[in-house]
Amino acid sequence: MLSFIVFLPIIAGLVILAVPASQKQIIRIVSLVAALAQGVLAVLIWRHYDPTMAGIVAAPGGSPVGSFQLIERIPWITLDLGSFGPLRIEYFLGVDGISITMVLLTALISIIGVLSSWPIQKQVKGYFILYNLLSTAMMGCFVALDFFLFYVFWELMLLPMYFLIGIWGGPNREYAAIKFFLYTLFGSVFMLLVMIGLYFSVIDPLTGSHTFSLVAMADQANYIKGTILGPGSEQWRYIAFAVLFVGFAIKVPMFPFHTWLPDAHVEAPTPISVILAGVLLKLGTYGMMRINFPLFPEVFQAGMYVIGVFGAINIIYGAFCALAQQDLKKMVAYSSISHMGYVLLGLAAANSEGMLGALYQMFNHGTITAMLFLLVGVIYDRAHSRQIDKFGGLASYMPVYTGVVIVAWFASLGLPGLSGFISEALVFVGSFREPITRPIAMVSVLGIVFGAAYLLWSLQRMFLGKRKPDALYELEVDGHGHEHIHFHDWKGKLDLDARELTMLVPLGIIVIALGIYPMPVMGLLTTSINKLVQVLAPVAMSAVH
Amino acid sequence: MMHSLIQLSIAVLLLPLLSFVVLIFFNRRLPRMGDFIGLGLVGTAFGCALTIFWQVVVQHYDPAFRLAWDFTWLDFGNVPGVGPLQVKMGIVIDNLTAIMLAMVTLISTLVHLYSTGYMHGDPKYGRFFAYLGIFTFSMIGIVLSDNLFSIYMFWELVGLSSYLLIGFYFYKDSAADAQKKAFLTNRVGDIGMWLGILILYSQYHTFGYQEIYEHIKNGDFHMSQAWLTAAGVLLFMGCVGKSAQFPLHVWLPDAMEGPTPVSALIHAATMVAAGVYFVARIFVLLTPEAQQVIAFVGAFTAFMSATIAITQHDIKRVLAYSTVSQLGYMVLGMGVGSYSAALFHLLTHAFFKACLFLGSGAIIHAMHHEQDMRWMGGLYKKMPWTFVTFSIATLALAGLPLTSGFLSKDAILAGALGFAQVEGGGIYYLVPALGFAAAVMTAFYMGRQVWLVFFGESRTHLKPAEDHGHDAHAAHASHGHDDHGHEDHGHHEVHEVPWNMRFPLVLLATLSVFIVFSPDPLDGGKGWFMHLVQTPATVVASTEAAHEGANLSVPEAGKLLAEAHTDTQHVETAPAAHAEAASTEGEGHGPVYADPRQAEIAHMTHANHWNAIKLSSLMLLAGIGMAFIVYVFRIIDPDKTAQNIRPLYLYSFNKWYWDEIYDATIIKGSMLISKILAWFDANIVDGIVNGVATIFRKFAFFNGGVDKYVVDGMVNFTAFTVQTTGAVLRKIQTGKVQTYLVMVVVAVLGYFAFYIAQLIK
Amino acid sequence: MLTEQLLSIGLNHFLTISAILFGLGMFAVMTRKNAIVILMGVELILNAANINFLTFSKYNGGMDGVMFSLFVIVLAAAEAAVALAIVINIFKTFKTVDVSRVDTMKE
Amino acid sequence: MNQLTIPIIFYIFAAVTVLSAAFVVFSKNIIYSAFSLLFTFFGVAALYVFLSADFIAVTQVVVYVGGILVLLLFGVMFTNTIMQTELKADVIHVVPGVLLTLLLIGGLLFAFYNASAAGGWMPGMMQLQGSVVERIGFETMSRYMLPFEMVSIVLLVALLGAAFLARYDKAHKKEH
Repeated sequence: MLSFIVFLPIIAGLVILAVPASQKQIIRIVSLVAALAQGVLAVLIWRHYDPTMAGIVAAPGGSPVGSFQLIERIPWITLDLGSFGPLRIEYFLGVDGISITMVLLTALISIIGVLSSWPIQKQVKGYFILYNLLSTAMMGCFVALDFFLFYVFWELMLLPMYFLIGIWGGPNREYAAIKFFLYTLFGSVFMLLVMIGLYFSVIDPLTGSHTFSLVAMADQANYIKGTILGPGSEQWRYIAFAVLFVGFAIKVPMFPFHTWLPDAHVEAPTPISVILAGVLLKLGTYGMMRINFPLFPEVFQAGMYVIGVFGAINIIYGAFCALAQQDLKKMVAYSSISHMGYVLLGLAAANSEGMLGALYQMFNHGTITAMLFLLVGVIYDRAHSRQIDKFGGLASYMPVYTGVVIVAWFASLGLPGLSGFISEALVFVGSFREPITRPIAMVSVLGIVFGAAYLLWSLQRMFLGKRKPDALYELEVDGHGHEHIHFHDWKGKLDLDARELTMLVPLGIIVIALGIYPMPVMGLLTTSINKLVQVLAPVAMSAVH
Repeated sequence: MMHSLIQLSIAVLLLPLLSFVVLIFFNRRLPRMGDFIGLGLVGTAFGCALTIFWQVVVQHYDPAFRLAWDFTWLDFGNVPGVGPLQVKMGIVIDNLTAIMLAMVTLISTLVHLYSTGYMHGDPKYGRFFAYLGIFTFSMIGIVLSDNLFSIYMFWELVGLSSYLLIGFYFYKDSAADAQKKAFLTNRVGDIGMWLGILILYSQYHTFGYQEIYEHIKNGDFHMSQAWLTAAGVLLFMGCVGKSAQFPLHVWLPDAMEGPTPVSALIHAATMVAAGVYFVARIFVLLTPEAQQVIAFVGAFTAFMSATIAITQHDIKRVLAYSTVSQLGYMVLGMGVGSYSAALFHLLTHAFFKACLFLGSGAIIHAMHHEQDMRWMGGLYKKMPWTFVTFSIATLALAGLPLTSGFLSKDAILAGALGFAQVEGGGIYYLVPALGFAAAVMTAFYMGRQVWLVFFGESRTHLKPAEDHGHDAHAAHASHGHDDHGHEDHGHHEVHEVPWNMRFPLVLLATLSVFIVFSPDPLDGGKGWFMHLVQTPATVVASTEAAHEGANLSVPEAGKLLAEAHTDTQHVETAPAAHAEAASTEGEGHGPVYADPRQAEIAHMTHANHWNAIKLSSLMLLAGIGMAFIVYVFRIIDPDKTAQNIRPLYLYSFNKWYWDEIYDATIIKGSMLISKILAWFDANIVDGIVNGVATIFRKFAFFNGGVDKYVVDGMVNFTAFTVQTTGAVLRKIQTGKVQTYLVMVVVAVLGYFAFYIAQLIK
Repeated sequence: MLTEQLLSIGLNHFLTISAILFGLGMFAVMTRKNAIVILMGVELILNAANINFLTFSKYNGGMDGVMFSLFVIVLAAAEAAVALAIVINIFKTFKTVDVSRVDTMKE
Repeated sequence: MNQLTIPIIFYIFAAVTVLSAAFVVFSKNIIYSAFSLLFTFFGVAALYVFLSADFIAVTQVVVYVGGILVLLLFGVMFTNTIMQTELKADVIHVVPGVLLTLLLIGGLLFAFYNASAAGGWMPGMMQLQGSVVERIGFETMSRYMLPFEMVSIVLLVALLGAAFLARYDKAHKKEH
């Protein structure tokens, strides 16, 4: 089941390979069918999922069965390395609470991404092949339970992303693509080192040999004393944690590693921005929850405060930077930085409310930011510009668009009744509850105001008031005294067309529905999150033993 | 099985939401843009609310009535360290809820009805009703909430609806500015409220009022008392934002950019009062220190906005500042512990202020969207209905005996006097002093308004021609116009408004008369409201210091009281005796309070009842008399006086310059910080990144680029050194194999030399 | 004493000749501009090396030096062939065998 | 044979070798250098005989004189038009070259003699005597089997490569 959902897009990619490049429509439809099938599978997995099983660590006895679900585990690469013993890499997939939400999100965003890729005309075949590759890699990352497999998917993601930005991007695309590539590569190189270190420090209790299994790694009992990352070499564990954290933090992106994000977003085409903000950023925090924190719980305990401070910096710094932006897409990009700060803050709290808020925020940020970028894409398609000051008064002429913008904007600023609010609120509840992170939470609430400030200000400048004198659209008054506008070389419908509505309305419905009653998603998480919180509290755990 | 009242209240909650959903999507496809749907659904909600009111208030008539229902909204599972944890949402119905429900739905229904006339012909007519629907929904949500979390949610939702309605004429820049300002200012208050909620949650893992109060009562608040005070003050910040208290009052006058029915519904009667309602909900956990803060904030707000209201020209702005001032009274009432009086004032104020706003809307409508009082006058003949209702409401606002406003305002001021005495006089007398000062001014500016609008000659023709433009007023105070595009000002026939706008006025004016609330025109305490809504016993123990302070102050306060007012027979010294006295006081005057300070205040409040009546009547007469002197008898020329005290006049006219101060500090400051940080981001953070990248690149092309790069970048000395080195190095690279060979031989010889040196050694 | 030394032809004699040959070869390689003379210098150097191999081989009694000198000769032949081919190519390209003018490596 | 005979013959050949080598190096005329090299090779071959390496001496004569030298001469003929000034090969770095060469020779000799004086060169138990042809045969087919095969391949490759490099290049010609 999981293999299907992971490799469906690649199969679609192979099919596309066989389609002649001139048959653009067929290529698009094949991709769409694959994405939809992925969506159906995701829903099946969701229905199939038993929320009472915790995941995160193995069931008592060391086996992942009974803790994770939909497990697929077969040996993949087995090499005899002589004195090092056999090298075992497994093809090991499975889901638990923290991954199933991400699987759902990825499937959803993939469909949206295909739809929003429809207008792309340049080298359609290559584009969709890369797109499908990216889709597979993302999905793979979220279901892989073998560190090596995770790493393979993680690296696999880089390549299509690089080309998708570098070929189909904006005017400064090479710079952005290279920057993205180098940044993430920088992060993953260190990850590789830590991964190997972990391999030699951990023994799977079931097989008795070294393993890359994240499930085995998450249990501190499986670490061998005297190994490089085992008990007794604390300084190495600290270093490994820090290095791994930086690797994931780049992806989040966390201040001061965030500068690739605005560039990448500004240059990337709309669907890629949607994927980037909707799914890829979550990989950073997902990695932290799945790998970084449970593998080094005692270091995490020591570093909570620092992580929280970085979260707060992200929140406030991102909001301030967003306030100063002139480019709408850049503003949204900085808002992503700000919102991912909430995730970090929630993780730093290390209690159920905070972690739950963080994970829920990951899901909500995925849907909300996807909406934001789609909406930015809509106006960019029409005006070929995203300068906030070059519009004004659009609400009078594009009422549907404005309506959707208001939903998305208010969801982003955390209005109750929309999903973003609940996750932000939970993050604050969690981080305030812990005495360690309480001061940070008290500072971070300022982010609520500044978040509202930049969003409302941009809303006002673009949509409210009157047409600016140097606006990018023409105003005409017809014989009846009605005002009409048109953009210079836009032939399509002025307001949102059917395709755009097809993308935006489901997202909007999800945002509203999960804002009113979050349990359909949140119910999947609670058991796993509670387990994770337990795993992350080694002091309490040792007291129990 | 749910209680039928709960079912009804859910219906009250959801009917306006249904109205919103239907209207926002289908208003263009419905006949009359669906106004009948909005009116019908909200009217039905009013019917349900009235049923609840009937059952709870009339049939039960029990101060302790309380009905609650909740459901699990979020389930966190078995949380480590806490155990099973759920977030519940629920509804609580008590007397206050029932009254508020009836009030909110009544005014909402009336405003719907009124809007069918007022907003007629607006291109976004249908959407207006949709927005009213979502507002009503969220307001009812606030009223019904049984926990802090859901009240916070609805709190923000009313913020949204306020945002949407203020910016209903979003194509005007002033409206767009005002809506943003309103939302952001409220958010600042909400931060505080949210932090307060977090403090309480972090202690008890619950948001429910009742659970929290139980916990506090049992004394298991694990942080210091200062945190509890902080929680109270922070929660109060939510009220500061929503009820437009100083220092977050700046948004409310600007919010008058919205259509006038909206001003009546949201920015006068209901939403802004939600702050006071919220303080009432958290009243029991306020520590004495927190109460003092609240009292001072309220008193200062009441006074400050009254001074501003005196000089404003815009009819709605005067009313807006009077609203702020009256909200200040309510907050003051909460602060001094006169819980029921503050809520009473909330209720009476809602009716007469809604009446005033709707009346001003009628005037504006009739005057073809003229809002400046300087160009009105002489309307009483042309608009008799409006004149009569407006006058009744004005008298109620000013606090004339026989009106509802008198009852409630008097109760608050009595509480303020009692509070000052209990707290030990001195600075605490500032609270009632400011309150009475505001009362004088209220009477004065309302008298001024009525005179300017309804009496004298019509001054329409006096209006300078250049003021006809839309943005001409921006120079002094950006007046909002409820215009529908290009109306022409001025010289049209002024006529009375149609019935659908007149009916609400009449009904609301009727509700501003004393008899509705109390049989005794001088004592609200004898009315049903004060019986049903009684000040609850605080759950916070008075701190020892406050207790002692109260003990010390009582004799002095008593003496003072005895000297000044001989008809006060209760001069006691021991708090316990006060409590007894209070309990034996007779019918309807409050329960027994275990907390000595609260008992003291309750007692003193009652004791000061007559003082307050006397004083406030005096103030009223002074205010109205002054208005008559200035505007009717023209003994003092207002313009000349304004010239004589020009700095004061300007200070008041420019609203104490709060907008300018905030603009110069907070807004400019934030923008500056954001620019600096953006620069920092683009140049420093990214600069470092790019710098590292550059270094790597330069490294890679070392052969080709190093000397050039270094020469360019370094100062002269370094440049020289590098140049020399570069020159030497360049000589080495001749491209001739033989030269390289010579180098090799030299190196070999060097080795020999080393070898020989070793041997010699 | 000196006569005695000179008469018994020993290790040092051969080494001296080898050193001189090596020096001469080196000199040719370093100073001459003509590529073919440089090649000749290289041959001299190889011969000097061979003399050393054989000398030490003889006085040590092993066969290793002999074998190596054999290989050196073979490789010298190969080297000469390739080097000459290169020289001819250089000549075709630059119309000269003056190595001092063949300095494209400088760029 | 007289005890003096062998040293005298040795010195004669040594002188021939060194002098002709010097002539090779210092002669301005390449043709003279080439012919002088012939004598150097012969001299070295003679010295090999003194070192009991008769087979090597023969190989030296066959390979160097018969192969390499002829090759060099061909090279000279190909690249220089005879009797032109081009034949006069110029020199560069003369002064540093002489200096370095003297220093190099001095250094080498110092090293040799120093080692010798310090008793560094210990003659082996059994010096090579008589012909080594047979032993070369054994060694080639046993211990040095692999190098031998490799060398032959190297030689083949080198020859092929040389032929390829030096061949008449039509494409190259066309360009000019």
